[in-house]
Amino acid sequence: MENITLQNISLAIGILVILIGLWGLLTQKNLIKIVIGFALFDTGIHIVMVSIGYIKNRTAPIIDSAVDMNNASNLVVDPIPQALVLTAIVIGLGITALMLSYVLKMYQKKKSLDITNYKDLKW
Amino acid sequence: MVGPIYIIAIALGTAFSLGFFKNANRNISFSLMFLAMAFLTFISGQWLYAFLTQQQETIQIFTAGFKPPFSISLQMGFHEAVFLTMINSLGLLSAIYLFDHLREKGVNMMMVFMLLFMGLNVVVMTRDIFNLFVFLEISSIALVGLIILEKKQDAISSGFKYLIASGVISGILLIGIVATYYYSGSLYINDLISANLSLVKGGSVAVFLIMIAVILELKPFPANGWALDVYQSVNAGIGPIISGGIATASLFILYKLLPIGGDAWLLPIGITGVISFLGSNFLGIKQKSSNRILAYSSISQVGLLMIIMSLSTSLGDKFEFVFFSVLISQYLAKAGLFWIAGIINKDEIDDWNILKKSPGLIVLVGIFMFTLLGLPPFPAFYGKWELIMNLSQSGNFVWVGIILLGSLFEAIYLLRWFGKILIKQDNLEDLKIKFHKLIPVIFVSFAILLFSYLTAKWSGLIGIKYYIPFIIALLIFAFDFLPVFIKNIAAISTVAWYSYVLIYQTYIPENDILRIVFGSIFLIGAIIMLIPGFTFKGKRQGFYPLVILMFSGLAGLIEARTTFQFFFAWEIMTLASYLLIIRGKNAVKPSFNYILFSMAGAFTMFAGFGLAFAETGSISLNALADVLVYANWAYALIAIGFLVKIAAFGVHIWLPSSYAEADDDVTSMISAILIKSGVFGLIILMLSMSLKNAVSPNIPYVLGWIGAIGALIGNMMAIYQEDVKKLIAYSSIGIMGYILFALSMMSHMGWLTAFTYSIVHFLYKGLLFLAIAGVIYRTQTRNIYEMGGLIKRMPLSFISVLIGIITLAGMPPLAGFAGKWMFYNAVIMKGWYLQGAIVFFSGIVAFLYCFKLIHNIFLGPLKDNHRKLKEASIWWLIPQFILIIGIMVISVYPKIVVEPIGQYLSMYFPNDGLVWDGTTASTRLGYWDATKIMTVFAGMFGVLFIILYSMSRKTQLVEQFNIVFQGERPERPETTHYAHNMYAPYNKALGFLTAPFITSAWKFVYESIHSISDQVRKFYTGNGQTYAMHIIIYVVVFYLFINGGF
Amino acid sequence: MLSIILALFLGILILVLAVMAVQNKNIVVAIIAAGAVSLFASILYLVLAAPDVAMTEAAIGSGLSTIIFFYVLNKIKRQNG
Amino acid sequence: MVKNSFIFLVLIGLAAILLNLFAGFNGSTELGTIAAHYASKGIEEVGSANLVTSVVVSYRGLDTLGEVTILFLSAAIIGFFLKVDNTDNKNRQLKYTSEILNTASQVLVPIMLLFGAYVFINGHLSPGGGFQGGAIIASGLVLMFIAQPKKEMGHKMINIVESVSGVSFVLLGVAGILFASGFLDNKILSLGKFGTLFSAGIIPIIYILVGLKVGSELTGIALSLKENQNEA
Repeated sequence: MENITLQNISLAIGILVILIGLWGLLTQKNLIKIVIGFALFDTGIHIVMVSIGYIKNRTAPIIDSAVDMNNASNLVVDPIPQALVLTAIVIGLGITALMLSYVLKMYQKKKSLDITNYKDLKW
Repeated sequence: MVGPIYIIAIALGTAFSLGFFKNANRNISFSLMFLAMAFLTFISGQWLYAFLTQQQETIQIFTAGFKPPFSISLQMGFHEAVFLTMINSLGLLSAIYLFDHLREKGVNMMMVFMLLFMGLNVVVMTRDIFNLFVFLEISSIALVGLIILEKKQDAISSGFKYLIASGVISGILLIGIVATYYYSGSLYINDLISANLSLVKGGSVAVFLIMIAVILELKPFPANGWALDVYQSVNAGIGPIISGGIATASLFILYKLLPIGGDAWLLPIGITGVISFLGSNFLGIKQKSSNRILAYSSISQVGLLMIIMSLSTSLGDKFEFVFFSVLISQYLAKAGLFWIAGIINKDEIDDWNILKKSPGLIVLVGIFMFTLLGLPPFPAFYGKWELIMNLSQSGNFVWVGIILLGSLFEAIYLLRWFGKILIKQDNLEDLKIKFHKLIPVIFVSFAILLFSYLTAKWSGLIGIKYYIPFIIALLIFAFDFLPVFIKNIAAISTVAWYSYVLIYQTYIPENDILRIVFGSIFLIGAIIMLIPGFTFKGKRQGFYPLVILMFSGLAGLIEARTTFQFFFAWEIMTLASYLLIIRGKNAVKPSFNYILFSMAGAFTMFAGFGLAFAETGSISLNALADVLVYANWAYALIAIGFLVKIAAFGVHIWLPSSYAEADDDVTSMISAILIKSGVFGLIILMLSMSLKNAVSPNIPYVLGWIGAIGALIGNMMAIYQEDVKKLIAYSSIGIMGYILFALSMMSHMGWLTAFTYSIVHFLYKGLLFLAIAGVIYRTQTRNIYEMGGLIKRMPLSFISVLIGIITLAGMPPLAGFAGKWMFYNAVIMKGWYLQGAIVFFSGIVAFLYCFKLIHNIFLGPLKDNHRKLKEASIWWLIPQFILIIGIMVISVYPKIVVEPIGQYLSMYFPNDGLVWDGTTASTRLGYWDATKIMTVFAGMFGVLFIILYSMSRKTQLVEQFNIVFQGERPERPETTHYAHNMYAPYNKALGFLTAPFITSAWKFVYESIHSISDQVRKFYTGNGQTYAMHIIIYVVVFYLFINGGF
Repeated sequence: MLSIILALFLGILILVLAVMAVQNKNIVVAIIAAGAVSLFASILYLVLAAPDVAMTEAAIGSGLSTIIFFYVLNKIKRQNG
Repeated sequence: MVKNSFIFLVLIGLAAILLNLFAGFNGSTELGTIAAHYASKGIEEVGSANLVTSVVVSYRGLDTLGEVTILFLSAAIIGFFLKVDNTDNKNRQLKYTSEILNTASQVLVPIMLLFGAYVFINGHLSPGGGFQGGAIIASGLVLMFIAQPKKEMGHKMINIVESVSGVSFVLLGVAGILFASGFLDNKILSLGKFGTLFSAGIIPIIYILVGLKVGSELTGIALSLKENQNEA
């Protein structure tokens, strides 16, 4: 029971979402679903990141009336992973949007959403 | 100085503000972007300058007003400055190159272009690992944008593959970064290095993820399919940005983060590099698309750089030298080739012969390719040398083998490509070259030349006098517009001056007979063989620089005191001779064989030198004598290099067609002179190594057999040739067999024979080729059966050939007999009777082709279309006379040559020498007096001549065509000619000896390599998903490899 | 303890939705499921004391990116028809 | 099927690696030195109540600059990629959405825009900030496009907002070098009274710029993808 802590659970969720996302990325033939898989992969990483910064029984890293300013370092969770996640989420959106625009353009050229039809170059 | 932080400010500010200009004149926005790129280059260049000249200290730049680890900091040190200067100047040049594309595509693409370089700059400078991640993402996203600069279908799908693959990689990197943060509490790279994360279990996995992601960013073989597709599909202007910008920055990331992994990571990175280097080069062999070849080559070079990086500790203070010489030459040359590919705008390398119309570009392509191959005098040569020496010294012989093998594969595809450029083809389209695309190409070629000079200076391996030939060659190249006549005079006088300095001023005073003999063959021979050049009309562009380089390489062999200098000169000579041969009309394929064999031979020689260095720790040629433990291997490996050059049996197949297809005067040069470089090398090698007991006597024994068989097969092949140049070429193989055999006897007489043969072969082979060339020049054919009766039209040539073949056949009274006489003495003394018998038999065979030469060309009825032929030009005849004089002098008075050589050899072989008494030379087996023989022969000849001359009045002229009585005109009239297929009957008896099984064997090897390469590359399925899969498999396998389990 | 149960509950939801997003043949359902994963992840972030991340994930992960997915899907469908 | 089971195996391998990665993971109990420094000195040094904000905008401000650059890049690439000439769009019959959505959007959009602005202006005091605010604004604008396709908000406007905010961000960073101790230094302005709107140096300004920039970039991306729908 000791191992079942909040951060362990969320970490496990994160890892599983990563794997599910990769599974989708690697097995689905539909371009849009591949992008979905990638988005899930990203989300999973974000969950892992946030769980790493969590500290049991602490509050959000915002110094307000509930948090004593002088003892803040013993009261709040780690702000750094959260800051990193913020950045990562936005980057992830940028990449997802780019992927989707590629999908759109690929579809316009070949009228197919099946990735196996896009082996234009090989070897 | 302008602070490095302004790089970010300027680049971002410009990119953001370009948004204001979306509807404005695109020239304005382009100028803004260009100015910004120029400023970036200026900032980094200025720092580099400060580091180089002013002992500038490495500085840290803090952002946000806090010190690290609390805030993100950047670092500007010497290495950063080098990398940034490389990246930014590439950006500037790329901007010039892509001028029309960027202008046409508009502001968005300009922003993307700028941001790519901005990202790379920060990636290089930052000391914060997450910041590195963010800016790496910027660069890769920007690249995704540039991929679709042209919205082609294949570019779009390869862009998607790239997105998926780089998405997966950056995901892995991100997990690694966060986990590293968890285990160390910091994102500051210096903290991570000192945190010793590898000690914690999870920490080591975190480090693993970071390192593997960085390695994957380098596109290691085989998890790199997406990158190859991108390379192939993008606009050629983007290629350099990937290989010279992104890959360079990624290498720097590896360099920067390597300390986090610690020394434990050196070996895995080295192995990754080895696999990439060998694998990519291997798969490159089968490629036909120029961009894809460049992609494979880029990846292989990155692999090589990874190897170098993994050796950073053992390379010690040589590391920077090796790393940067390879990195920068690859960076410059690759950019140049990509840009030229863009100018040509043809994907298939078969279409590259469009360049035929722009010889200037061909020269540039050559410079770039030879730079990539690490041939001298280009920078990577020095780096590779140090690398191989170091690897050998640390006992990594397998790695040496792999690197050399990989380099050979690379040579195969790059040189085959180079050959394709030179293939002649009619009605080629015109090449439209936009001026702005040419600027960067020319710029990098100058940068290569400058950097070559700097590396040579930095290396300290060669002295200033090694630059002189290059300067002369460049000078001649600069004055290439002058007519042949002037350039020929210049070339002759240069060589004459040099031989005066070298032989007369240096070696004659030192009485160094070996070097006097070979120096004279090389340089005085050069003067003689250059004389026919006067017959050529026009400009003969590019010929003279190459000739100068070839002879300087030969002279360099004579002068070399270290293995490095020797190898340097060897490669220069090989490269220049390759380029001379390839100038011939149909010489592309033969010259490819030549260079391929030569390079393979050079690489084994290289490995041999490495072995020697591993044992003695010295690169002095004299130190070869101290090699004991590795003696057999080193000896054999080095010898292979020389055997290739003398076309010893087994590696001879390059020779006949190369000789045949080269220009006529080039053939004389290579056959009479160049081939002796191998003999010289063997002598040097044997003098220092064979005489010690460390080398097993079996090796010379085997060499003796190779020589004997070579003599037989060469002569056998010669008799069946219809092509007169091939005939003489095969006879060269035979003679080289004699020489090899003689040398391998390791006795006084054997060596005396070899020396004498070398001189005599030089004389008569030059004579024969010159005379025949004169004939070919007049008759316009090389087929023997199309000649005949030329004695009437070309009597002087006839005399030359007559003297030539008498000497060749070793008949008294001419000098060839001296050689033969000594030869048999040597064989009998050594007791190699069986081999001796083979060689003796092959001597008889030689009579057959000698007869064929003189009879079928000069005797018999004159061909109808040859009735008006003139004697060969005076410029062909003058050198022949000189050579005849040489033959005569040696024939009459061999003592002047043989005695000093004998004295010299007595230092090494004190026993069983010739004893001279007046003009009589004797051994314990017999004696011989050339002068007397000559007198007697001259007397007999005089008598015979008078008799024959007096009878000649009575000869009856035969009607020319009365020999044919058939009623029908034969399908191929030449087959009825008696000279056609002359020795076919012998073929029935001895045909098995001339079956082309050596050729078939090599062909089999070559084709197997190709088909394996073709099969292996099939795992690049072209499916982006599979590529992503490769990445994950790579990660898992790598993990298993490192940890031996989960 | 309550937060652990909540997290477990969210976790199951997230995983089920994730599998749905990957495996469901209907792309519309898949996109919605993926958006829902983000939405529940943002609740998880709240539990993990990360309100900033939660807001971002909700706005970007489940909001905007779902919209973008639908834009693209819509466009593809229209081209098809 | 064989292929999928192989993929499954490989993913199991990856899972094993990730398990090893967190083998000893049981959650932190203490902040690391750097995080502790942020928690205890952050207010003094940066003056923002929201520690995430002080990390994002100040301590790791360069990351944020990079991040808006990424969005900027994506927007530029997508804009270029999906660019179509709108000539035949003019004649196209625009499809009107339902009355309810239309009315709702008229109410909702201003509220969302306001809320977004609120979120980024208060980023240093409460949860939220430039990204979140920007995303909310973008969502609002996108909602507006859905409801009223006719109400075109030109790329031009977006571009200008994007550029102005981006250039100002960089200029503020440079001002840090000139007037304080480094690029993106927060202390160009005084930190003010802790906990008030006008405090924490330039954080509010930067967050406004980030909000505008992210908002315009996201809108730009959405707009590009949407406009492309009109392509025949």
